[in-house]
Amino acid sequence: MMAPYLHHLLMPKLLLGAVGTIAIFSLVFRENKLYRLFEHLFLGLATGYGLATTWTQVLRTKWWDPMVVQGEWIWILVIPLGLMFYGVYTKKYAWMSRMIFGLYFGLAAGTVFQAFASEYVPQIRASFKPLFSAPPISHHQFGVLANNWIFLIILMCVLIYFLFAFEQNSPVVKRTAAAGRVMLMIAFGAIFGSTIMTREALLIDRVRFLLLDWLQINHFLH
Amino acid sequence: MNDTVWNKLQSIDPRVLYVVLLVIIAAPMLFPGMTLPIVPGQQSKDAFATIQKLGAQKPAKLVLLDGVWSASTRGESAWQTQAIMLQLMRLRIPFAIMSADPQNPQLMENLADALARKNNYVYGRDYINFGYQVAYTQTLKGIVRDIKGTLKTDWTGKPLAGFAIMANVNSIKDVGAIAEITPSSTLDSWLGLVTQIYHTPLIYVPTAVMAPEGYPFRDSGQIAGIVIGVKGAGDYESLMGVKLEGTQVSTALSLVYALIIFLVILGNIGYHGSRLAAKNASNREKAI
Amino acid sequence: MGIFHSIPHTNWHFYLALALTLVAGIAMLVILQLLPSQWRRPMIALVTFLGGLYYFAEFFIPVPHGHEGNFLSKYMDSVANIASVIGSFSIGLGIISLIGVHFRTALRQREGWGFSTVLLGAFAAMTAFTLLNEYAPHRTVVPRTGALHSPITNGDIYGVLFNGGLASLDSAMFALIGFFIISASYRAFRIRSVEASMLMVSAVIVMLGQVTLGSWLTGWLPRTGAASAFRFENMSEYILVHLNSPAQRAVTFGLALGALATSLRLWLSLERGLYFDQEQ
Amino acid sequence: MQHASDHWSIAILVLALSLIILFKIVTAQRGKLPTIRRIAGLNAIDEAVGRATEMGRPILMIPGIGGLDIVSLQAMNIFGHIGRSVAKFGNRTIMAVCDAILVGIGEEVVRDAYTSAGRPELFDSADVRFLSDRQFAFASGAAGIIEREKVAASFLMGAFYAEALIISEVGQRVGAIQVAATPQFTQLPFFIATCDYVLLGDEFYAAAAYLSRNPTLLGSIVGQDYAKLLILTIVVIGTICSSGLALLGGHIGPLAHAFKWYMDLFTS
Repeated sequence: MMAPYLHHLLMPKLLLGAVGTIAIFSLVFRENKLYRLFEHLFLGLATGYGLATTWTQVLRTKWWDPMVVQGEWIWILVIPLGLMFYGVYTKKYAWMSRMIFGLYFGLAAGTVFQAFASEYVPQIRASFKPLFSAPPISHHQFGVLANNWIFLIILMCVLIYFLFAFEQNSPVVKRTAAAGRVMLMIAFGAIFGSTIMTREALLIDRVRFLLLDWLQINHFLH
Repeated sequence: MNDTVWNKLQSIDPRVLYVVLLVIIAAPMLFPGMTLPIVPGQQSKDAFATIQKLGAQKPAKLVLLDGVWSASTRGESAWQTQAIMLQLMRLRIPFAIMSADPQNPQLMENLADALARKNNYVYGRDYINFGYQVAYTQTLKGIVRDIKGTLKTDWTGKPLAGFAIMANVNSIKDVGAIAEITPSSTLDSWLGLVTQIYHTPLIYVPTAVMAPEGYPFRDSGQIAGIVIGVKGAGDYESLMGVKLEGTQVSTALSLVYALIIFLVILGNIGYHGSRLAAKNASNREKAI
Repeated sequence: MGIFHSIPHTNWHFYLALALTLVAGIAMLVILQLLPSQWRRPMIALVTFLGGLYYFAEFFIPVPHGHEGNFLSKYMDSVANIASVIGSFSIGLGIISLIGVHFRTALRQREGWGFSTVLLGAFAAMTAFTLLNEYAPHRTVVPRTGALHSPITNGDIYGVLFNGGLASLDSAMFALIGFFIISASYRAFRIRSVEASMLMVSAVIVMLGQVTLGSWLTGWLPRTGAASAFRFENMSEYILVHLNSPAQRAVTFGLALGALATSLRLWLSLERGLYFDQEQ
Repeated sequence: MQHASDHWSIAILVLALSLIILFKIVTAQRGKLPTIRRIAGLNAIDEAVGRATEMGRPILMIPGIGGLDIVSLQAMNIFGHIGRSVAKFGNRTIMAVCDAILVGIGEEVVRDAYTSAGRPELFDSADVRFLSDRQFAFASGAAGIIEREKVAASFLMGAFYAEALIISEVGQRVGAIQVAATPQFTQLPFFIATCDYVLLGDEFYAAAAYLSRNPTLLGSIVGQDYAKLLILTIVVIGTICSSGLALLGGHIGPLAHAFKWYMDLFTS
């Protein structure tokens, strides 16, 4: 009876997962040797996986195969370019790494225009909400209009809070900005509250893994 | 002054809280019988009713379950998926699994297979798995017109045409409802590309965090119902009159929430108690 | 793909081309190094500008009628590919940084060298078996013996390392939030100021709107009519939809402009060497 | 929209906003130095750095877990300035990064900070650490550093996601003064709950300007403000138009057309 259970407990995949989970959880009580062990294991595994998948998912498919299999010889230029990164380690060649970093700064910056137009302008457009409506106004319509008013007011308060160039000393601006902060806090509270379930569900799932999948306590209970 | 009851109340050692939390979470697993009654929310009821309606018409149209979740949100998404699959099987509604995450097909298949054994559902006849779709947007655009042509094979690579379940399923017209089981914002593409065309009912099955994205569309009638997180799964089970993981986890969740609110109250009592105490102390000094 | 000239790799011209291009590339680096150093800053600025110019032009150059994009659009994927390929060469920086530190610690047996050794071992094993699982998943590592019912393959070991190790450590770490969110809310939700109270009140309402507990507390209220607004689920929905979104949108506008401004400053190198001050 | 020619009006708006910002930058560089309002969190930085020095414990900087993008670079930018005051105090800086390219940039930034403060000998490249590009592996490593180095202050600035609460709660436990700033709206609540000071929204982008008093950055902030006002104006006019349309009901006239025309300018 006991032997198969022991065998199950010691199955490498399960055992490693379970002990690892316990080790990580132990951090909430205090940093300890077991946590430290699995932290280092974790970092080692993650880096190794990252390195291997950089080859299998990026370099091999996007570089090596096109170059060697499809014969696009120009790709070899990537090597000297890639080498430039490593200038960072020497004073003499540091500027070369800055040059290649510069290229990436440029690439990162260049995409902003399209992103702004496609992501944010629609949100500007979506803020054109009617504040009035032709009578007769139904009960439902009234609610919609009221919400549109609230929408515009909150939007203004918060935007004004985020003005930096103008010292907020005129009482009106001060109050609006203060209101803006309060609105923000309400929003933050809402996000905090709505996140809890997902987070706790995950913790519950891990505890289930330990108690039911690994220890199989339910077998002992009935 | 620091060891007054007030200060104790507002500075409980976090480690104590963590132990209590673990106990509360473990309790429903140690005593599976112990479940709190569930009051299903309106959102879940709407979703449930939508599928019940499909079951009423014979032959029932295929329901498409689109899974975007991976192991990292299993704690919520798996139980939502299980609850919906169970309802479908009880109503003998055929369903297809489609995935927008490489891990997802296996996870959904495991759930489906486990339930299928108990409800004599047969793969290929009563349910099928389309597998992971890489070019997601193109796939959605494609299945609107031609499902078999777009997806070609099931997740094992067998041609769809060979499966009995696909006999009368050609375009999205032949799909009775779509359930979007997701931990991320994938709703817009379904609303934009698929459901609006033949007004296929869409059931939104998000993790609790993502639920708000659905509300505006529910009000505008573009979504038939929302099954919110693990609570939604619990609602669903109570509507079916069963008690599975969804109910168990919801129970644990209710307890955790109760704990948090209890702690918040304690903390505030302590905080204001100590302030009052301090005030009185200083007043007394003045009197002397 | 397919935008570059190609020579079948069976043809010796291919290898000649490779060699010559590589030499040319390295020569280019040498020349760059020989150039007068006062040219360096402008050169960096130029490269940065050119990097951004592609996307800028691709967006602003008009698309001829009946076309998907302008003449630059068809290179979008290639540019992204080249960028990610060159970028992935930088992984060495990360590896050198992490492995370097722990290698030294392990070598000189400094405090905690045992842990560093574990890290190095895990790194080596994971790299090896991820690749072996890619190229020879079914190759036997440990043959079948009395104790073993079946031989152990590369794939098996990879499975243990990935599922038992990486994946479960991932979700365990993720699950820590479940603990910390409790202590954080206990500490943060105090009625100290108007702001703190608002944070607390809306958080509690939204929480109660989510669980059965809340449905009990206000379940007795009517489903419809004015009073129904005070059911927790409705209050929570109202906060999330009508109070949260305008605040979030206002913040988004600010952030979008911040990103726009930062991009402009970077792209045009207006930030007088914030990152690269000490130009030698 | 993929290209400017899909909706010229929108592309022109983007250009206009860019020009406003550039114009303000140039005027500021020409010597007309603007002032900006105080940002609470940032006044705390010197206090935090000073206290860390007294305690003789290091300072931790984390530029988020994003890749090489505008947000991470902005974070590095801020750290460049904080680094300078750390170096002035002669204290130790640990930077933990989550992206290989950023290791190189981080090294540059921290080294520059020490060099420009005249203390190049204090820079140790082993203190700019790549932990992992994997979210939760990074979190575990960061938690480890915070606990073992008993950091006295930590600056969490950049793109943070779920790991935000893990890192900041551990920091709060070792009693570090924490200042956080992130564009991720959904993580701000957790920073607010755990950190001493939090920069909200685009205070993140204002930070560098505030710390450096660098004319280019200050000008940029002013430009951003005018751009915000422009957007606000557009929204207000848009609201008037849509209200007008609603009031007119189905009635079609030149006025209705004008309203529709304006609203369509921004419709993609």
